Amino acid sequence: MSEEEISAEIILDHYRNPHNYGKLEGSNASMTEYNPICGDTVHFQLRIAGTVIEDAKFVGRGCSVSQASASMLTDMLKGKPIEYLESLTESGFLDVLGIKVGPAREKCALLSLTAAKKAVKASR
Amino acid sequence: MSEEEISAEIILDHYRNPHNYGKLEGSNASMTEYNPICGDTVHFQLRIAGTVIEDAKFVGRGCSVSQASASMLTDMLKGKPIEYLESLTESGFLDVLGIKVGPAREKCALLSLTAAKKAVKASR
Amino acid sequence: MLDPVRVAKDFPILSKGDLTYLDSAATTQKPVQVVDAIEDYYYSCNSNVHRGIYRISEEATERYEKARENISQFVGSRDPAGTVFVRNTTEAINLLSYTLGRQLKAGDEIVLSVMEHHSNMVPWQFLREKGVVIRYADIDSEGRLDPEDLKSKIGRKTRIVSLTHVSNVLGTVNPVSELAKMAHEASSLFIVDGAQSVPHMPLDVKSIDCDFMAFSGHKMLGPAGIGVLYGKPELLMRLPPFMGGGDMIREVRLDGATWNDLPYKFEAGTPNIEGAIGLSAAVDYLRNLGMDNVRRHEMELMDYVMKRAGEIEDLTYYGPRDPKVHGGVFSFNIGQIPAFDLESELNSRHLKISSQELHPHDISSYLDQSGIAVRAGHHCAMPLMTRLGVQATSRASFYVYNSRDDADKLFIALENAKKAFAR
Amino acid sequence: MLDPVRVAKDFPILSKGDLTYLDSAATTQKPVQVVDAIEDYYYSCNSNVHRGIYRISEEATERYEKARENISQFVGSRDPAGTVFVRNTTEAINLLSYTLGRQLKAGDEIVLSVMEHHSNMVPWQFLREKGVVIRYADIDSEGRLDPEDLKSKIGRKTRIVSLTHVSNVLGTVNPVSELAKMAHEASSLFIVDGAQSVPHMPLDVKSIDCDFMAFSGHKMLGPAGIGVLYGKPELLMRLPPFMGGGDMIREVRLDGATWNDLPYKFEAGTPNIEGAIGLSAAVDYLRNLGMDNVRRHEMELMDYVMKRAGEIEDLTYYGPRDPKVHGGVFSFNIGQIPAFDLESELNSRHLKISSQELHPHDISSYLDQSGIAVRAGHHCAMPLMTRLGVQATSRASFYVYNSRDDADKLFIALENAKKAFAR
Ligand SMILES: Cc1ncc(COP(=O)(O)O)c(C=O)c1O
Ligand SMILES: Cc1ncc(COP(=O)(O)O)c(C=O)c1O
Repeated sequence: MSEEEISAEIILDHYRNPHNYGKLEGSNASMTEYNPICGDTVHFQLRIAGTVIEDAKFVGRGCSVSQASASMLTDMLKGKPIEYLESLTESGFLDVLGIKVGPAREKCALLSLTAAKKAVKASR
Repeated sequence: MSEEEISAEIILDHYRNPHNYGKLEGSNASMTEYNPICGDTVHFQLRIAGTVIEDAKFVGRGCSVSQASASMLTDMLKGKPIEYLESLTESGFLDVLGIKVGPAREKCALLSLTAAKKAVKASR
Repeated sequence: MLDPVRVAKDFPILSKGDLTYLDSAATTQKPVQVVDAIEDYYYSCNSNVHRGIYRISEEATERYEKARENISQFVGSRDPAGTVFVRNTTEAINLLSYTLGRQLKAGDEIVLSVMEHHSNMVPWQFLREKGVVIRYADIDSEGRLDPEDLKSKIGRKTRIVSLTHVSNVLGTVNPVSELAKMAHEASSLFIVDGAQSVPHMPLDVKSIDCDFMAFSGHKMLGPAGIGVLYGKPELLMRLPPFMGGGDMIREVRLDGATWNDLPYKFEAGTPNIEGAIGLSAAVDYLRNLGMDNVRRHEMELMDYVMKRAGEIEDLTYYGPRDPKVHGGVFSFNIGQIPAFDLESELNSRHLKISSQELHPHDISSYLDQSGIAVRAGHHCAMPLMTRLGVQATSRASFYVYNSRDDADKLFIALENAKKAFAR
Repeated sequence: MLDPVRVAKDFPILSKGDLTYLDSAATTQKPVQVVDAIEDYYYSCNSNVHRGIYRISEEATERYEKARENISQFVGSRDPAGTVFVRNTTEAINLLSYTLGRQLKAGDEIVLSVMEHHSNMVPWQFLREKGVVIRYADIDSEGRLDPEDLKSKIGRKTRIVSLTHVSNVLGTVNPVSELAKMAHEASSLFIVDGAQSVPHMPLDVKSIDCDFMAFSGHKMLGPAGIGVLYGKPELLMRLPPFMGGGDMIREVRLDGATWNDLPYKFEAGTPNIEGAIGLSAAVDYLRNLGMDNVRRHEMELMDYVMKRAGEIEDLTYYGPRDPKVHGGVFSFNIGQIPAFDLESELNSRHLKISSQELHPHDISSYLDQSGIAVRAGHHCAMPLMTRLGVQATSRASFYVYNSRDDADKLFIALENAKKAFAR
């Protein structure tokens, strides 16, 4: 399997069995992002203590890319300083996902990152 | 010389020495036509007696095609019944002129015919 | 009869064999005949039209005006003065909304339908600002325009009825002649969005008796950047101009201007000359196939597609079941992804999406891996998506170069997609 | 240095050798590089942009957006969001007159000049209907914008100053950076009609500091049907949309819509994708020649043309004598055909036209017989014709593929024309 194929498998795994799906108890930063073009939706929830993200969960609806990337992002953020999220760029996150998404689906892939960043900003 | 070249020579002759140029005494039907695109102008004058065109003259300003065709039209109409003018079609007149004019100059070639027809109509 | 395999040979992008193109409702591929006509223009008489007194400009003008006549005849209009070249269907309808709109006042009504493309919706919505009311006719359960509902929406205050001839999502073929009668009986203008009909069926603006019709070159084998607004000349004549500039004027003074004759009054600035010439070549190509054959081919193909679709579990498709009133557009979903509701989702214990649901984006991406191009999304018809209760659909659309083979490839890949994404 | 003879080899229509093309101010010829780029698009990835989730649509989108970036950089704009694709200069200015116009009220003033092309005049005249006042700056005896007169026309009520960068009749190169300062000091917007400058000289919208600039692809080796409205993004952002439809929306509901981001908000419907790609190839071609070289070549050519013109009796030409402020446009008359006055003509005893006068139509027709293409007429600048006291002029316009040889052919043919028409 090529790296690209491995990435695609990982995406599918996350899509089939999303990590950290559901309601986050004690969430103190959350945001819903919506792509009007396809209806894809991600509601991202964070529990922040001081400068650290203690926990992250999401719920959502949409294509495999939008949902799997949200699932992966929850994994990535747990226990990390807020700074880590803030410095995570769009292209950096796309690199982590490892799949090639065309311009039309980039927005889907970035839905969760946008939601997470906005959640932090709004909680300030 | 080809037929086309002969026609071109005739046009040039009429342009250099227009027939029936000037004021028509006793004119009872006249009209000015103007092409805004190039400014070409023909003022056509007729003296009509009953159903016959007794005399025709013009004055004008413009390119060789517009002025020569006016000159030729005065020759054609003198002594003819009004009917002759009325039944003279645009393509018929262009045939008489015998030169090929592109779409952009057709309007110039037809300026005098339009003026003559309108003059008759307006005199009724 | 039309042989799609032979037709496809005229399309270099298709004859390579690695592409199953099923997105012709978005834009069609171009045959060599069209591309060659454009190239020939560039290399033999490229120049600006209408005012040049030299050979190649006269030749360019002649080709441009012949293109107008040819396209005009193709839709049954005898007077080329009623054929205005625009960029696309969208511009044609905006031209109407701006010019007709100036004559409307608060309380006047415009009737559309819920199946309209955004291009036949947003330009009219602009007029709400001045108090114009937009009313929408509904569809029935098979995606057909509901005639009773439409009748109830047309009334004393209706000034414009603007409807699509063929829906780009449902495929529904609307009975435009009847609709024209309905509109005219109410003393309303009747406008047809022909973007999906002119390319696909024999059609005659005179027998439809529409007042205006809009269509796009790029959806009928022609280039992008060129489209047509057909209008009854006596109606076009009475409209104010849309854009100002070169060619559309007769005379300009510092304190005002007078307008040129039809159709030039509506063609400001240098037109897309090569676009018109390319579209004319496309019309020649289609006429050569025979529009009756084109329609019959698509009807037979849709018949087959709908049969095959019935064999796939969890596949829902939209639009009329009768291929006679269904164009070459096949919109579908696998499973029905329910609308997202945050509260209920947060409080449920498990994922609300079950195994059989497949998102249109995923379908489209998956099909792409097999070289099959279909569209996924709202197809510029968001209000229709809402009406159907879906967020998006997948859409496979067929044209003269598509065969049963292409349909087979689609359905085989769909079965595979279902397996690949199964949870 | 630019070698026009080598350049001409890239243009099949010119390399046949029977055409001396001197009408590039109307539209330019196309090099194989541009035509090939269009053909390559048709045969490798033709599809609709922006929404397709399949390979060729993604490829088409990428080429379309790369074209935008490329063209954007060519005029010195860093943010492609400020580059809106339109049909031509005319549409760009109409877009502005419709959208900016909505924010104007009775008594507001727009300042133009008497040398404007109809495209930068008629769209603004539309606004007189709502009480907007149009003021025109005059020119001096050499056809230069009169700075004092312009200053006197700009005042407290000026909202928009819209001027051509280079006159398509006089060739005058206007000092647009200074004009921008003048307009901005009066808190007015400044718009540049770049139709005759973008193709012919190095240029930077940032250093000009114009708010908007309009230009056409077909005048810079690109296809017709594609043009650009450049705008400062922060200004474009605040404008209402122009046309409604697909692509320009974010969300559509039955009762209204919200707009997409820049530049898409202004690109309704399927754009001229191949047009943008062709224009981008034209920009590559010009960049490769070097815009400094293009300008220098034209300057040298004009210097030569004006010298040769001085040798021909009865030839009058228009515009600045200094080639540094004179673009590649050479407008002239042979003799001065006086205005027609019916009364005096009827009462005179002889023809008022003397031997040396030659009508532009006759010049153009005669030159055509030698394969030389020049334009004759008002060049879409009727008010300028009135200002110059002529009904029409002949115009020879030069570009990258024209050499001194072409100029020589022109002047030899003109001498012959004078003999042929002599009375
Ligand atoms: C100065 C100027 N402005 C505007 C235009 C109009 O350009 P287009 O016909 O491409 O819209 C032209 C070209 O004729 C021009 O020379
Ligand atoms: C029914 C219908 N109307 C209008 C349009 C808009 O066409 P264009 O994008 O060419 O303006 C389309 C195509 O997308 C369509 O399918």
